[in-house]
Amino acid sequence: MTTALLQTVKLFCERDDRVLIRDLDFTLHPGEVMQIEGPNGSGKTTLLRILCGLSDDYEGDIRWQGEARHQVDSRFRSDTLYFGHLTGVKFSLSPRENLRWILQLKGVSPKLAGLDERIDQALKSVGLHSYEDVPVYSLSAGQKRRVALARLFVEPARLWVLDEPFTAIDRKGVEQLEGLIQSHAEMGGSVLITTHHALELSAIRKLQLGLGKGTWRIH
Amino acid sequence: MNPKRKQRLIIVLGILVAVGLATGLMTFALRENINLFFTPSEIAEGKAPLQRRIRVGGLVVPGSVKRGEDLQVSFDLTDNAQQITVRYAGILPDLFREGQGIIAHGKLISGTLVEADEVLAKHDENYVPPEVQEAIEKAGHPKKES
Amino acid sequence: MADPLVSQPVQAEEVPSMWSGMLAVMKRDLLIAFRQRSDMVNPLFFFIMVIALFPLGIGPEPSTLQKIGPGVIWIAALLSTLLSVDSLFRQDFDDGSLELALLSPQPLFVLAFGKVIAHWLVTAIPLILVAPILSIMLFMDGDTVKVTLYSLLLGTPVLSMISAIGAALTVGLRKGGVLVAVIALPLYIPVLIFGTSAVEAASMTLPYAGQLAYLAAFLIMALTFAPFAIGAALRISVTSQ
Amino acid sequence: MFESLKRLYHKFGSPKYFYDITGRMLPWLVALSVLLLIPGLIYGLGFAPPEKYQGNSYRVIYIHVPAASIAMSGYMLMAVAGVVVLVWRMKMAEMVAKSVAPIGASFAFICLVTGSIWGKPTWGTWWVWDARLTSMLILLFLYLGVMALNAAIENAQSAARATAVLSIVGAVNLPIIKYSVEWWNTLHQPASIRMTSSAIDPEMLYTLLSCIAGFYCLFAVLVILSTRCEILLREQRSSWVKKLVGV
Repeated sequence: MTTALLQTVKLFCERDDRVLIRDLDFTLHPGEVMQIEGPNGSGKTTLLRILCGLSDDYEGDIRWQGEARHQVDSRFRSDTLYFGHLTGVKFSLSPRENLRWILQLKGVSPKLAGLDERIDQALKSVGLHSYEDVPVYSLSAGQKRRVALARLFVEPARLWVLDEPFTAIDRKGVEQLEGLIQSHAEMGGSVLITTHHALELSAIRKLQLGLGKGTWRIH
Repeated sequence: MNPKRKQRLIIVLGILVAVGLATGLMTFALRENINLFFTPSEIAEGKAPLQRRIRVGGLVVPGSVKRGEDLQVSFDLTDNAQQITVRYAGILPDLFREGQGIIAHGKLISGTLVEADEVLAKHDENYVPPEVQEAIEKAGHPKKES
Repeated sequence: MADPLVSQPVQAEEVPSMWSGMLAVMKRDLLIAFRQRSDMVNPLFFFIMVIALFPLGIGPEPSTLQKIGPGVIWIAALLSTLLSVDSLFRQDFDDGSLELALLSPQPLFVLAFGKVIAHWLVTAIPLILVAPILSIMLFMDGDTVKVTLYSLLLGTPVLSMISAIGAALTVGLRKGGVLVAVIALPLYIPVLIFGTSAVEAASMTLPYAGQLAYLAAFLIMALTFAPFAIGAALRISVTSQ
Repeated sequence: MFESLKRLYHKFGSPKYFYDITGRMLPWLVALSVLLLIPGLIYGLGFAPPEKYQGNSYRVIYIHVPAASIAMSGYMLMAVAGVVVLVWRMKMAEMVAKSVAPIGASFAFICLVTGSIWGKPTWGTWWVWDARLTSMLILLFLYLGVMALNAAIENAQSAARATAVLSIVGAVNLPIIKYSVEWWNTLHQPASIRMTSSAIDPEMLYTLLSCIAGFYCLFAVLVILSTRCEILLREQRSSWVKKLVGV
């Protein structure tokens, strides 16, 4: 029995006088992938933002490895990767500079041996080979998205929180990303993901959010 | 020591040092005469700049108020050590009277002659404005009890 | 070589040093500023133009200009800080890097501090460098020019810090610009008073160390406490959208 | 002692309790402010002895001084409520802080207007850039900034948190602003506003004290009324409010 990575206890959230989530109890163990589903407006993004700490408009408890999350905040954050609608990619910087900065923010020392090679390798993995040094604004929308996705290859985090990661990604990219999620889970990482895409993963649980009454179902 | 706690300690120490430094600078600054307030003694000693808007504070010397034409008025100011003359054209405040502590704003024309463009009096007889009081004490005279 | 399609995270430090976090933000912002030079140049032009307008509006008599010079330079510096600060967090907010900063293990005030310092270097330093020339154009002389420089050097970081609080509070709002001014301007007053007064004192060949000491004290206090307020404000703005 | 304080704190943190208890306090407070204010003002404006030098113009003091004092303490109250909002996330403090801002600003405005009415006969001008007047003006600006920020943010909770940060920053700066302005222009003497017991006639003093206390009660009444409105608005879907308004 492994300890739960992330756990919610009686999570309650309302937005603009509308209950989005009522009494949500779920546990995410290492190695698990949880897909959050629901119609538009059911609060998928809100739930992800609450879970990764971008919103504190909720009631109830969130636990990280058995401890209250707000008490181990900095540990939680160094072990979580959030990939949202906004990617945080700076258009006037190159992909390499962007990744370097995001990693530094995460606490990776800029002097780490072989850091640049690892970044280049990650960029190569997302198909940005030979684009490492051009400014991001000259890339296509899909490529811009891929700069951010390259984080998944190098950023140290056990929990991935991915909000619609497949937006603007071509089919080959989607397959690759699925493989990446699968291998992350196999190595003991956990993933929370929202997508309208039918994921073809071996072990996946689904959290279905209802619209309007805060209902939910895990299967 | 665990690194998290060490960081916190550094922050707290940093704040303490900063507050100390700021206090030090403040105390230094408070000792400087930065508001261009001069006493009659200082003016007599030639410490005040000529032709600049300065502040002068003191007590109006009884019997020294001379009124001229067109609201022209001149009077002497003292800190009980030295006297200077203030010239002013305009309506004096209601509370202006001889023996009163006042603050005049104006330029030092020459030696001990101040051309004021503003004269302000205090409101209450028992009260001497702190600057005036300080000036009088500086000149070696304790506050007069009325 | 390992399979390139598998995540191979690099090693992060367990407790990342705040210093390197701040430097990382600073370096990035400086790099961006040098690539988008208009952010840097516009406040400077604004500063120069505002000052150049005064002789046109008031008249070119040297004695008048000399008298209002310190005030004019300071108010122009204040307005140009206000003008440039609106974009300080807005870009980061719009592209999501503020979210990343919030989720980083680094405390937010450290990152905010780095950002404000970079912003000051980029917008205020050029302004301070041209201030002596402008003050000569306003017929100020000798010591006055020097003290103008000192007072701006001590005062503008305080202005940056204060306006950053306003910018952080309004970053999520559509009409941030004017609101920042309404919020920040009253808080500028002490800096304005002591800044102009230092220059005025110097122009009268009076001691000005006192005023500069006050400015230095404000600077230290602002550097110490404003980052916490900026961090808290950013957190509120980001988490409440 | 600590436990009972904590209990009291939690009680006041509940909007329903606040609504109930202030509902019961309100008539008393209204009565108290009428009892203090009406005689105080009538006596002060009509019957108290004229001042030796200023004649009757000093009578403005009976409005001016209370207004100044309330404007200042109102801001402090707002900042303290801001701390409670940020540290303990208390909803009641959010509502109180929001209600205080416009009321405090009004008192600051009254203070400025009466000050200038007083300034005309005493100094010969409606407005002087005097330290006290200027710092009261800046206080009004600070209030306006807080109100503008509050109005600009739609979500009530984040508006409350943002204004909390701003009012705390303002409160920290207020002494610095006040000091620097005072240093900048020491035109008039503090004596005109600060009343030391020796400098003021007991008859005037008691009238003034009655006015101050009365205006404070009035301030409390206004804040409570406005907060109660805010409670009803924010809690409109809770069962107790529905029952109260009979839906």
